[in-house]
Amino acid sequence: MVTKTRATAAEALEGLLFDGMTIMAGGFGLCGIPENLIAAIRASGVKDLTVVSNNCGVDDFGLGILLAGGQIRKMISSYVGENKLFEQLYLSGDLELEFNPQGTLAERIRAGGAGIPAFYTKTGVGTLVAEGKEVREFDGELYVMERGLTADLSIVKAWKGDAEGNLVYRKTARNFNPMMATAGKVTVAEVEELVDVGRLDPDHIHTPGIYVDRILQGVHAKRIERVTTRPRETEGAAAGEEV
Amino acid sequence: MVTKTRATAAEALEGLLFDGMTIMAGGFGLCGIPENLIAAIRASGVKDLTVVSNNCGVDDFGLGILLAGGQIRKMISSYVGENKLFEQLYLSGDLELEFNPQGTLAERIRAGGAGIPAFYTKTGVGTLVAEGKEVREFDGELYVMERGLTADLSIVKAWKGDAEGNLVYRKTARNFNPMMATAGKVTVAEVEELVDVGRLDPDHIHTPGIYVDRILQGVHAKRIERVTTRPRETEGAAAGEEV
Amino acid sequence: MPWTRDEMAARAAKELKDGYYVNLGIGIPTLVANYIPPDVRVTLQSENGMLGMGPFPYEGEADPDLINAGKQTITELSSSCYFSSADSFAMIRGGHIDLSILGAMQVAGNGDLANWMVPGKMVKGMGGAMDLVAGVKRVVVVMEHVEKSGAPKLVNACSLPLTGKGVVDLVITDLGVFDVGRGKHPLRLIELATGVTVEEVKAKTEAPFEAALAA
Amino acid sequence: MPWTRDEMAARAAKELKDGYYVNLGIGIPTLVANYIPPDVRVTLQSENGMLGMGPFPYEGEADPDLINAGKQTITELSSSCYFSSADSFAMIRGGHIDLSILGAMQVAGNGDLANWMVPGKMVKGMGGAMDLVAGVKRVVVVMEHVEKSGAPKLVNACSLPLTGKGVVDLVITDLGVFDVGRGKHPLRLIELATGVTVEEVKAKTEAPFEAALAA
Repeated sequence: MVTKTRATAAEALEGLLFDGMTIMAGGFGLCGIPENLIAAIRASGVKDLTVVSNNCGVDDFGLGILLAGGQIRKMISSYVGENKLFEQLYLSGDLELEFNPQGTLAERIRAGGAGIPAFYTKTGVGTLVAEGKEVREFDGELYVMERGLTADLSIVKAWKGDAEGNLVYRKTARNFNPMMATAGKVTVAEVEELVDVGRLDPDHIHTPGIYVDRILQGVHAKRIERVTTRPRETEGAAAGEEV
Repeated sequence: MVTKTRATAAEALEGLLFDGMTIMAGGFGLCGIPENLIAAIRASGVKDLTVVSNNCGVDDFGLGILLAGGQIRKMISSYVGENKLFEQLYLSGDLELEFNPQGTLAERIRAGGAGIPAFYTKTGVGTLVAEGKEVREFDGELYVMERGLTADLSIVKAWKGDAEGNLVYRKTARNFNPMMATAGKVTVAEVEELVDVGRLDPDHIHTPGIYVDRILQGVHAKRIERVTTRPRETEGAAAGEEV
Repeated sequence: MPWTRDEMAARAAKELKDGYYVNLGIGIPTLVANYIPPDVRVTLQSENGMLGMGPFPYEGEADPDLINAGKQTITELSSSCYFSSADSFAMIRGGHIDLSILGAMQVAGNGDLANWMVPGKMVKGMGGAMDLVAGVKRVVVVMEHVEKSGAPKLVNACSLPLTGKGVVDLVITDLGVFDVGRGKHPLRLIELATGVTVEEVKAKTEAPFEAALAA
Repeated sequence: MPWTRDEMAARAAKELKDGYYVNLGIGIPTLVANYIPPDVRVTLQSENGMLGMGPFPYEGEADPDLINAGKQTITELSSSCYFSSADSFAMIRGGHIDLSILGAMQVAGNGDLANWMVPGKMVKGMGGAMDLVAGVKRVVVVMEHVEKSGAPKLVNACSLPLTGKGVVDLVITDLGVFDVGRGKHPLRLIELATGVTVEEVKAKTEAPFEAALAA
């Protein structure tokens, strides 16, 4: 019978990687990124990748390690401000970059997974983002047409998952993972804990198992990009200073 | 301070109803319908309604009671086969009817709530559904353009909710409720149990409170349309006979 | 002898492959669940918002919050999950369901399907049928070969309003099995019910077809 | 005397109304959370997928799975809920957020906003800014009145690439408050920081404006 579980990230990616492919990677900043699968892609040496991800990690973690490996040809992102190597590669012409507004990126991915080839949004009308795209009036307002987006492979990270591929995310680590899971021709998920089928509440599953082709339990460093805290003595302060 | 909770369905609808308005009502068949709010709309006598709902209840329950009250001018639905009064009113010209494929209806409502005025889908290409609509080719396939759908009022039913308006649905009673909650200019929710804020797991909330303007705890008959069971002696049968 | 409803369902069950996600329509397609081979694991989708549909409940255990798309009470499995109608049809429209088995009023040799409306009669609505035939990877129709009146249902061109254009992959009737291939090749008769002849099928079929039976 | 960053944040907080759902940008807008009046209850949205954002965590209690859109660690409240990026921007694009307070590089009298890109410099990306200004019901900009170079930021027409066209409702600078009204009426100066004169503002503002100060 078909089995979705794999022992390692390398096994989970076996036979799926090829030069020039498009990969979607979940996460927002370093939060909720499939770090085990990214490391396995780094190790595979696959190259000329188009990577769809809201950000591109930091210099030595997350998708940044694929940049360092010279494996990424093009990024489709909304914000890449945290990465110095990115800047160098972009300015030297070694890296292509397509910016999408964050909500447009999220919706393009959702549309791709949902069989919607195109939709209209107000976001970006009258800006660089709308250049070369159809702009159309509905009920007196202008909207720009955006296309659905799919990938050869989606790699996502969840908190818990089961052998059916059912996934549950935790807090803001959900972010782009659920849509990306739907938009990959193949989707591989890594989870912090692989639980027995039946342990996840059926009302609580964020990503139905149908979207997940392979799943592995990983080991997660879960590095924090900007630890921001408030001192204990000023209890009740609504916003603090960065430490 | 703003309070969302109301003691009764009538109070929850106070000031919101007017003749000729459009109302979205959650539910699939009789499963997950806002029965308390429907009864209050019946009692209000509001008329000339356009009702967006996948089905139209049965003759004496669910939206069927608004038909019986002569309050519905037009239905936007995907299937209305369970209702004899519906058939009479339709054939006599007293009721307008717009059929949408179920998935197109669901997506139109989701789009309406998400600020998407139009999208493209393969569903209905080459059928009556596509007549009068833009048909367009993307990547060699034909798609029909469908419009987002909103309402003056959405009435939805959830299992549990809190004073913030956060909602959790149960099993297949979720159906159209989450999208409709997003697509009403005003949304009123009825729940089986109104729980203290903080009792719902933040990762488990299906409808964020931002979408719910008013909420009440109702009493629910939860009538079953087609009780279908299997006898205990034939354990292991995958499908049974209707009783 | 023509196949019974259960024999047709059993034949349709052979289209199921291990690991498939499947949506079964109302009527004979529902019976297919009874014939899933033991070495094949399929997950049933119900378009009202469920993956992993279980059998009907035991008497007295029906849950009003748990129904299938035919509005019958059902049960969940340990592997089940629930989602909204928008998410359900995103799954269907997005091509994530492997197989849909459904009934039909007419199928044409070009793969057109009509199964939702008879003009002049009260129309109940298409429900999710148009979305299913547009979105699911493989569409198998199970139907009686002819109407009660004797009129053929495998036709040159559908006279009834369409559910989808060029969407049918395979048709299973009580007389045999036809490879329709979404109309990309000529209609082919690929199996016959025991004792049924090609001539009998020809007499009851409006659409021209090639007999391409296994030797 | 011009307003301090905190005074600007406190002025911006007066735009908050009881029951509002609010998205706060990075920088001075983040400080607004410190000045929410006690009789006003607002819910903060973070576009990476959260409603009901709480304060920064105590030292040692940061959770890597819980960050805001500025990637800072935060906490949850008893009323919080989480959702995906698609659902978050459906909320924003669909007009469900009452107020967005954000920074700007330039605002024009016609309501145009530029805050994401300086050509020739490395561009970091627009993140969610274009979606926020396109979708949120009311957009309030909080910014220094002039650049460090002294160049005005309230301009006739934005020279920088736009984030949105005709999207700004109100601008709060260190010198005063301007009613922009999405460019549907002429730009109006409606408040002045204590000790600041209309003449001083005129000298530092490229866009023409009417003084419409309360008596």
